[in-house]
Amino acid sequence: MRTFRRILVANRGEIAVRIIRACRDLGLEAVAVFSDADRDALHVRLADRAYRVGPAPAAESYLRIDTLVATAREAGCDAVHPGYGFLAENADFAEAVTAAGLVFIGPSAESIRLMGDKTAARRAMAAAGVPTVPGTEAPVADDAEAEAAARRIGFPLMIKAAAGGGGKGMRLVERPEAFASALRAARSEATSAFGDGRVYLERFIERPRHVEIQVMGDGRGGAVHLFERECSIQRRHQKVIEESPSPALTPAQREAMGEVAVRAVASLKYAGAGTLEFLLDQEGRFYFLEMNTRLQVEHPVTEWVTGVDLVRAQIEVAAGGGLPWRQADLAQRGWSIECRVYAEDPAQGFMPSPGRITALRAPAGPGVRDDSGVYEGFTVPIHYDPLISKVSTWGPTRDIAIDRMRRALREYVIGGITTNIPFHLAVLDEPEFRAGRVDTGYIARVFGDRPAPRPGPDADLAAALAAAAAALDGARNGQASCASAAASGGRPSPWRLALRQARPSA
Amino acid sequence: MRTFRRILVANRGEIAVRIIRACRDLGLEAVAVFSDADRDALHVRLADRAYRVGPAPAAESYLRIDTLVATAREAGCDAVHPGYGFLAENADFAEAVTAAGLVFIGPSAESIRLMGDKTAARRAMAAAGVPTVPGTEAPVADDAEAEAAARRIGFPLMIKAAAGGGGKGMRLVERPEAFASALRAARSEATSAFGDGRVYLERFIERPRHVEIQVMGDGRGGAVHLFERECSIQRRHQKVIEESPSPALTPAQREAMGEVAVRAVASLKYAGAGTLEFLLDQEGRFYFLEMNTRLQVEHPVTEWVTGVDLVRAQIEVAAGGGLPWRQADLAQRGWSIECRVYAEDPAQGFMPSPGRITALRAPAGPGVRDDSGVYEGFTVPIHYDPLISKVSTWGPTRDIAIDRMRRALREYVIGGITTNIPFHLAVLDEPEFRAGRVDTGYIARVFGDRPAPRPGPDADLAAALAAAAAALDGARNGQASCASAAASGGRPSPWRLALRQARPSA
Amino acid sequence: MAFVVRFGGRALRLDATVRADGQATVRLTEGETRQALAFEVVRQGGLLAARLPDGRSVEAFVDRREGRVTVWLDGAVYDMELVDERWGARRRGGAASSEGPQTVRAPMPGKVVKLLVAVGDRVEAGQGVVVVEAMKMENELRAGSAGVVKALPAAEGSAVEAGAVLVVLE
Amino acid sequence: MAFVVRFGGRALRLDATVRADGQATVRLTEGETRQALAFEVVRQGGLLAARLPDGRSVEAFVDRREGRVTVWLDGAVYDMELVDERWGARRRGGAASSEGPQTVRAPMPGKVVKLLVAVGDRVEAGQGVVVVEAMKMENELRAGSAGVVKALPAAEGSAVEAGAVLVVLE
Repeated sequence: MRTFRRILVANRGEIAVRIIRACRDLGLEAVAVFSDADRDALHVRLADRAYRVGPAPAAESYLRIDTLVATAREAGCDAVHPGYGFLAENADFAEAVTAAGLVFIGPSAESIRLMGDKTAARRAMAAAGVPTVPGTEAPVADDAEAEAAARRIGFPLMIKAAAGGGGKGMRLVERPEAFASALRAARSEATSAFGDGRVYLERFIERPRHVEIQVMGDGRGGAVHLFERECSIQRRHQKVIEESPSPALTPAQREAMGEVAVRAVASLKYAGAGTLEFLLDQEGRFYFLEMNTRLQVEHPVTEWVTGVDLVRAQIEVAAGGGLPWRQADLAQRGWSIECRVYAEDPAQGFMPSPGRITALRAPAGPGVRDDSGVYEGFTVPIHYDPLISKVSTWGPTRDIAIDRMRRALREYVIGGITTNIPFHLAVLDEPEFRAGRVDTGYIARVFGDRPAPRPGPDADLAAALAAAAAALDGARNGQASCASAAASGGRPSPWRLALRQARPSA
Repeated sequence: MRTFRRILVANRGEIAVRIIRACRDLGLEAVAVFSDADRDALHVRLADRAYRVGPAPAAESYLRIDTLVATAREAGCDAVHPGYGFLAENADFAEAVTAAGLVFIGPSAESIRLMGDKTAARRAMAAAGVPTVPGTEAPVADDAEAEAAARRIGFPLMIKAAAGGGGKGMRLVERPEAFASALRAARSEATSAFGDGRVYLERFIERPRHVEIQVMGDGRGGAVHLFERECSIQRRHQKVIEESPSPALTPAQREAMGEVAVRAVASLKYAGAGTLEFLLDQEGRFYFLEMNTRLQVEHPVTEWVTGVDLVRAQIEVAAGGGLPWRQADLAQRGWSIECRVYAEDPAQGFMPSPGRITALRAPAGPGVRDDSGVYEGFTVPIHYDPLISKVSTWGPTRDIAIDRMRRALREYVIGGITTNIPFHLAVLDEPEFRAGRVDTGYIARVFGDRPAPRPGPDADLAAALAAAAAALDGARNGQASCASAAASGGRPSPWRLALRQARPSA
Repeated sequence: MAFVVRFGGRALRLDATVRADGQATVRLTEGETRQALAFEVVRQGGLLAARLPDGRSVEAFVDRREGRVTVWLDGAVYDMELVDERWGARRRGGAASSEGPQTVRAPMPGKVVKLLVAVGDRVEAGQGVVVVEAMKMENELRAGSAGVVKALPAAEGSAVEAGAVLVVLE
Repeated sequence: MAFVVRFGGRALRLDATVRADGQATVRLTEGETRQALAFEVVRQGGLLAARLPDGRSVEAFVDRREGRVTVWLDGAVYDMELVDERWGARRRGGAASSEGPQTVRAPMPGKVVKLLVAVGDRVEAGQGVVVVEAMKMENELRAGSAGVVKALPAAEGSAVEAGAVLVVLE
């Protein structure tokens, strides 16, 4: 087993902070990288060293393999942690890091490449005994083959154009009687849209849940799983709320999914942390979707219920220490939920809302964890993902974990930018969510694509407080402009601006 | 079982915040009380309602039973949580609350009274089969009785003057041969000092550990224990660092202590949370010291390792819901440690250092909990305990919990007041502490009574940063006094003050 | 210190005074209805803490940006349009007026993923017209008012700066 | 911008310039030894973040109170006496001069728990003279310099205000 001394964190924001904390826990030095937009970012401040890697656009900084590898060498690092996103699932990056004589904290370039090719990944997983969504892998040759395939796959099923996209040439078929005409319609639509009438068939999963299994492999065929996460609360395929355990799984299903995942990972001789994403249908059958060959955003819920530090384990496995646990060492305790706090405005179709954070108070106390990448005074840059923090809570039961999340989000004050915290609170209070009856269409079905804020119970009081704030600023303004500027931290008070603008028109 | 709707939190600071959070988790309204010194305190801000109870001195506010009970009634509360300190172990307060038709969240006034009388408490505990420090309860009548008692008690033992105090008339006797002359000397010294030569004898516990057992009773004879906390890191009988489990206990000792504690608590028909404090000698024998009939400051370490919410459980038991768990439901997982962050200066004999907090960044991330009672801009009042926050961490092992505490305390920025964080970091790095070889004399022995800060490795850099800070302030000052005042948040910059004062003398 | 806010179909005239000791009085007028709220208030940084006569203790964050006032209060957000009290007209920001050519602009730097309309199409107010990818997310921009698409200056796949005109309506 | 700090038996003259882009240069002079440190610096509230040429990234909190500069840096505290560079004399605060009557005062409101000396006793600098209870803790106050106890104005058990004289030495 090697001993690392210094690790380059090839990422930014909350996940860079998370990895820096794991390095500190291990007594390792953490080296941050930053673009021009992140000169004053929290991950730079918390790191032991920090190096500029380019201008604000990610393509010129956080995605520059050459610069990152050169920086890691210049800084005297032994290893590189890619986080998630950016280059985390880029096989070329893993290769370049290894070629430079450094350890890539993640799976081999081969594993990344295999799982990055979605068709090859599904084939490899199917070969390893992992269930996939039944369907024709290739386009069907003719009507007879199509009919036969349809009978084999079962209904409801989807007909999809091989050249397709945007829903054109796509048909949902609920019953066998409707198949022939739907096939004709899909082919004709595909031909006119793409000049290519070939279609393939796939089982249609109604109201599926997204349930994923966290795995960890030692690279030599040893592997364990760390149970599941339920990530069905999504908007446009973007996870918003995650939890562990899943309210949907029976112990038998959990064991079956875990076993299947471990078998597949072991057969791939996979190294490090990874996640097998599955669709779970209403009958409890599960189908492999894809494998993420990196740390997952939502890893804190797994850490809460298993007591495991996944980033520490990644580093230990990468150092050649083998898996830190046997399967029998791992157990779930209680329940954990995570809410991703984004700088975005749900009412504007979840439009990003970057800007300067003028006030910040993070939640704390029992059972609350805040993985934030920002601080008061920081400007959320326009160039990157608008995730500013992940709040996760734990409780002995799902209800208590959710109650603690409500408490934590009510404590969370983020001023100056719009966040999705009120939207999270609306979901937490919604009866179907509370009952755990969710699927990947939940947000779109229950809240629509531009959820307006719930009418609060205190509109008059809120208006009165706004008026009092204006009066306080006005009073200061009247006394002395110097004192007033000071009171709002050196920036002209927005209230005072409003008043100044009001005067000429008065 | 009753259902509470609104709870008065008869306390301030971090413990009031802790109780408010438990209320919120339960969907109950929390009513804060505040003295004039706490008008803007965090517990007032987080509560649903808040009432003034008097001027700054505790005797005129937080200790006013009449005002607190009247406030609870006026606010429409069903129950009162006393926290720790102030009136938490005042039987009259418990009686007054009950007499007003409200529920006191704690044991009966009888239990409080019994355990408040230390001699009666020891007698009751001994009767319930709890080991106490061997000794003569009453003064010994003559030399023969003394010799017989000494043989029974064993050596080393202490001879203590019955009228004593201040070490006069006190003798440590290591061996039987030395007993007779030591007895004569002690009697003579006691006679000349107090005019009363009577002495009693007590086993002397060398380098004892402070190990305590958390218990919870249902008030009807049912009780469970929640394992131990080791609190040997003390200065002048004030706990500073606590942990659970204790590094000293074997599973058999743990079980023995837990069983003894449960038996005693059950026999007293004790209701709610309590703690039996023990001395643990170097041979692993334990002796009852006293029982605290309230929530303990250091309860978070128990919550970390057991997954239990002790404040929630207190409220549930007080509501008549019985104990939320059977003994078999309770288990320890991993290790937790707590550091009490005080506004104090260890180098000045741990002198309190109240004042305005000009910068604050709390630690966060995996395995870290911060129970704070302050915020940036808050002035720590001079009237109360200088505890400003409790940082607790969890890890699968003691070493990982300690490593996380080091990381958390390095992240913790508290500006404007002096805190004991550097002292904590020195303890965490000290080899005997790391090895778990501690006793109640540890701090005095290893660090002395005025521990000077460790010389840091970066003195030149620190000085250079101070100079840069001065230059930055000076530059702002030179440009425009208005901008400069704004930059430091409206208060005149201390650097600028220094420069202004410097000029006349230049 | 008086102004008018509009939200949820209501228009509220607010008239506030705050004494030096933090005692605030706010008169709220809504049509014929008048009420007064009195409370103790203290400002700490961006946060406003208030205690009401019934003992209720609240914290609020009050933010004013682009003609709107946003009040965060106990986990709920109250978003109000700020209106000059004398003129009853929007001071600035808010929905654009319905005369002349209208534009839909990129709110931040990004990439045009998809144009949902073609030149000559008639669109309704609130109809999605273009999808822009920014900050790793796709965002559908909508027409502020009804009109006919006159021009689409940015092609699908092109990178655009903040403020770039994507759709011109008339 | 130059001044002198003293700590751990050292006296360091510091001369700093910070350019508008945050590039700082600090010259440190200690006796015959001179060195220069260059780094990038940014101030955010009370915190100072700096990046050194070797890539090292640090955060510091710099506080100046009562003639002392305290720098918190990576969990360690550096406490320095701030000395006027021209005069080499203490500007304010610090240990009192050794002439005339000395006093030991209550640092905050509290109660006198125990007097450790009697009038006429000779005490050494640093010797404990009185125990005061404040903020729920007992604190032993020490003599700033050697002398003879002239007066003990506050009796054991009495409540005292901040700044009250507890011991007079001569």
